Amino acid sequence: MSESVDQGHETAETLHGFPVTTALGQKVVFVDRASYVQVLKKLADDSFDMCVDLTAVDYLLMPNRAVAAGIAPERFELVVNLLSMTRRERLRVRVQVSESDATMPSLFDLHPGTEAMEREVFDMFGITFEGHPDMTRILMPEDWDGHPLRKDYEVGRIPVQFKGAPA
Amino acid sequence: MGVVQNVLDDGIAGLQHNFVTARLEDLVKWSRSRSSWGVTFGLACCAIEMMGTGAPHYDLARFGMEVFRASPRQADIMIVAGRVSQKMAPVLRQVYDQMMEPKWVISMGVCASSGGMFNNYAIVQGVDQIVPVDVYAPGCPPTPETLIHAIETLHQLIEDGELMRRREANAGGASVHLELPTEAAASVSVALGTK
Amino acid sequence: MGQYLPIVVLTILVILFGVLSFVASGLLAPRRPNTAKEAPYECGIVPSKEPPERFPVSFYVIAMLFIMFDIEIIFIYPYAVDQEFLGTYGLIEMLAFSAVFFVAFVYVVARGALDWGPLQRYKPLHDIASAQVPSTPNPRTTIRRVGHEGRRSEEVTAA
Amino acid sequence: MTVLDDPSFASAGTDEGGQELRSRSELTAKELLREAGAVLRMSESEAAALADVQQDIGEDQSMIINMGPQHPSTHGVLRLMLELQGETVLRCKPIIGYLHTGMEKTAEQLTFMQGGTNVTRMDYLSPLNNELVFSMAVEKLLGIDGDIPERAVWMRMLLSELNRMSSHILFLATNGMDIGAISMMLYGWREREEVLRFFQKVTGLRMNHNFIRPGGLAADLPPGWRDDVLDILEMLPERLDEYDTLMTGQPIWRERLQGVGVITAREAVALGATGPILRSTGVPWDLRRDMPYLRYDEVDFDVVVGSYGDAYDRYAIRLNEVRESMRIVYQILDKMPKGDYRIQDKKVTPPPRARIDESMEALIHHFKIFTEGFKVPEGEVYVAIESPRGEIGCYIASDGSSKPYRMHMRAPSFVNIQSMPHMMRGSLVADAVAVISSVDPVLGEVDR
Repeated sequence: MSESVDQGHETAETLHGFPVTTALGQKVVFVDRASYVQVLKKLADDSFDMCVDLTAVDYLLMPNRAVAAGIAPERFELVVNLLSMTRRERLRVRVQVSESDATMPSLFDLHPGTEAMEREVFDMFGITFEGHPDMTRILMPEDWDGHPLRKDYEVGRIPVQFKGAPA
Repeated sequence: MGVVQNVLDDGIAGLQHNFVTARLEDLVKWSRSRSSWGVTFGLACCAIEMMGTGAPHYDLARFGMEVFRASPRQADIMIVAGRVSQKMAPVLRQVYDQMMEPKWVISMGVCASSGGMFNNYAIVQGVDQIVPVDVYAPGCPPTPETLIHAIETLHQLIEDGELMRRREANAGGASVHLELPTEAAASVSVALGTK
Repeated sequence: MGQYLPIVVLTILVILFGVLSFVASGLLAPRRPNTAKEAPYECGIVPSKEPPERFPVSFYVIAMLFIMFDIEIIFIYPYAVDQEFLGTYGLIEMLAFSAVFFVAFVYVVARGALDWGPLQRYKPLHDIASAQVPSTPNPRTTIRRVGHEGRRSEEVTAA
Repeated sequence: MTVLDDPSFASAGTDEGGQELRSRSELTAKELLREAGAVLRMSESEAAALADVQQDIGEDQSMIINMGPQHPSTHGVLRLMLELQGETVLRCKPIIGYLHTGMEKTAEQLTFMQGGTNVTRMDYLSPLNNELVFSMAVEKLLGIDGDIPERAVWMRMLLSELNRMSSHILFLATNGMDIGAISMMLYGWREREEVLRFFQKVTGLRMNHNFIRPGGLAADLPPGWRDDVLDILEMLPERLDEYDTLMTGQPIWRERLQGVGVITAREAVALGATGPILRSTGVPWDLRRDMPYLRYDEVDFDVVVGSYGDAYDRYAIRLNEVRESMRIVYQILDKMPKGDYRIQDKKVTPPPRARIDESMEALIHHFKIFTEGFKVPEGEVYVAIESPRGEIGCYIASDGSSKPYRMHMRAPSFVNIQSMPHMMRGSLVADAVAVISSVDPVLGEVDR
């Protein structure tokens, strides 16, 4: 399951064959897109059965961020928070999603709770999920164009009229 | 002839203002301002303060707003309590249109009045772009006292407003645009019930 | 003739009041129709398609029952006014009259037209609960079960 | 031509096309089973058991109506599209987004110091819990979560528990009113005013306090706060017994709530529901006990658990959680240490107001912190605490500047709402209202 492979000076721990880092005391595993659902299925059988949160981050303005060794940082990143109630432990799964084909397999069959979260990620970032039963917008009106939480989508601020207000 | 036609078209507002109809006008205005019911349009945090105002401690029933009617058909005042999102704007307009005349709108809280602290793509920057607003209640959320002050201002507005000589201009309800006086000095003299 | 005068005056007043209030509200109300006001109120949403006219039969049964018992009460009123004049004969007559309705009521209840009550389901709560979380990490907190008041005994399936 | 005089503005805008419930004829059998079965991965046997809600009724037998955004019993602007056959709910689809405020986008424009004002408006029934989870996440990023002064930690626990009590009391009020005990609304608000008055005295505001900030609290407790809390704690017990006699003891109340909105533990875990919904199914999972934060491991309290997973259990859980919170607050009163209410680390805490007049550096330091904000090292963190509605989590990814690069709040109501269709399947419309009320969603944190 999680073997410690001695790589150079620090032991790079891997989980199901994917590099694991600890961010501020929290275990984070970097999974690639292909085996995303299988790894989560293995994790679910291994007591990480509650998918607490699924969200995405647009790293357009932060290309060279701290990523585990051997992972090519892409523009989008899917962040899945898993919780194991028996072991009282949390695990964060980070998956790189390239900008060109922003599609991911859906987790709906494994964790039905992620149906709404995936719709929100689609609504806010434009990442579509194959196999999702109802891939439509959830927060924005149906005829809204653009995905608001992307970094290239401006805030939509109406300039305030008082003197010297920031533009 | 003229008067009968006016009454048929505009109801009581069709009559000309003269000494005969003056007393009738006062009676109608008094009854409208003393028993105006609000339509429940609670959106966000201001809705909790609106419910708090309706609750026993601040008790809106003292001002005739005994109950918040859910259906717009039986309501007179629409208190827009909370931030109005882009998706909610057409619904707000639909409920406002479905309210019966005479109807008034109180924009409760800075989010409803001007978009408040959320100056972004999702919030309509001010409800007066959608519905004609009569009184703006500042605050985030306005304490129940501020809301009662706004409601009393509106009641005073109803009592002073003209009923008989309504201008043809505003086809909508009796939507008289009026903001709370900004400078603190000229505080609105709210005559509670006395003429 | 004299004794009927109050009734006549009363009926005239009643009719007058009814017609007057009906006509006055029709006349004096400002008429400013717009499409939204005519549309049915659907919680703020503009209805896209017409609601179907067909309604399940259970509403109809309830309406019929109401009318039936309403009429029964209307007949009991004159009996109540002249109760001592009619004596036991009137009482028996009234009881027979009510018995006829009661038979209909028993039939309807037996056929189950009235048990609309909340659909209560008791799902098998196999004890995933205790298997899930091992002994408490914090000895100071205990687990307290609530919600047992008034539970019918056979539904207690959880551990 | 503003919208004022454009009559077609409303009609064009309110239908949400793809997001709405599609009528029966447009669905394939598999989709219909999924929507009627409401989401869950079911074994064939359970799917067959589902036959009690017959699938083959004709198109005109059922009616799709809106329990729409402006509805007295949807606790805000939740829109439920229900497919009804007479009074029985066949399918239900929650449509949300009517209060979407773009808070996560706004959070990326505000510095960490200002973040609290934005976050506190998400769950407006327990604003202090939002601020607490945001502040704890920022402190963990800064690496100072270990050395927050004792008094600040205990004050945070006190305010969080009092906020849990005021939120649960409001639940009891609205739950009573939704089921028909209108007077419950009056009693509930009468108690809640006491707690709000205490908050106004401590934080200056009745709601949206922005009082718990990264690094500690905005101010110290006012003198005489101890007997204010004691007044609340003495007044509440007999009021809660009053609720017991008004509600728990009544057969009508039990008849309306028992067996309604049932969810099993496996379904709750699969749907990700947390808080009173998860505990009502018998799973004793409470973050304050299982993954303790602040000083919850030094305080003894009970985790209240139900065993049937229905609306009555959730009501009983929340009513008893108010009693547990009172027990915790009593222990906090004894253990409240002296000391400063905010970390003295210069980087995070602005200098006290008095010193600004004397020294120039303090003024510059004060100016820099409040305008530009403090820098947070690069990294990402996810912190979760137990809010009255379930696990509220704050995920922050920071890029080393003074503004969060991405701030996402895991809202418990957002996930709990997705379990509503499952609870409502096959029940009556009146039970649908009871289910919405027992889930107790707050639309501010659902739509963010």
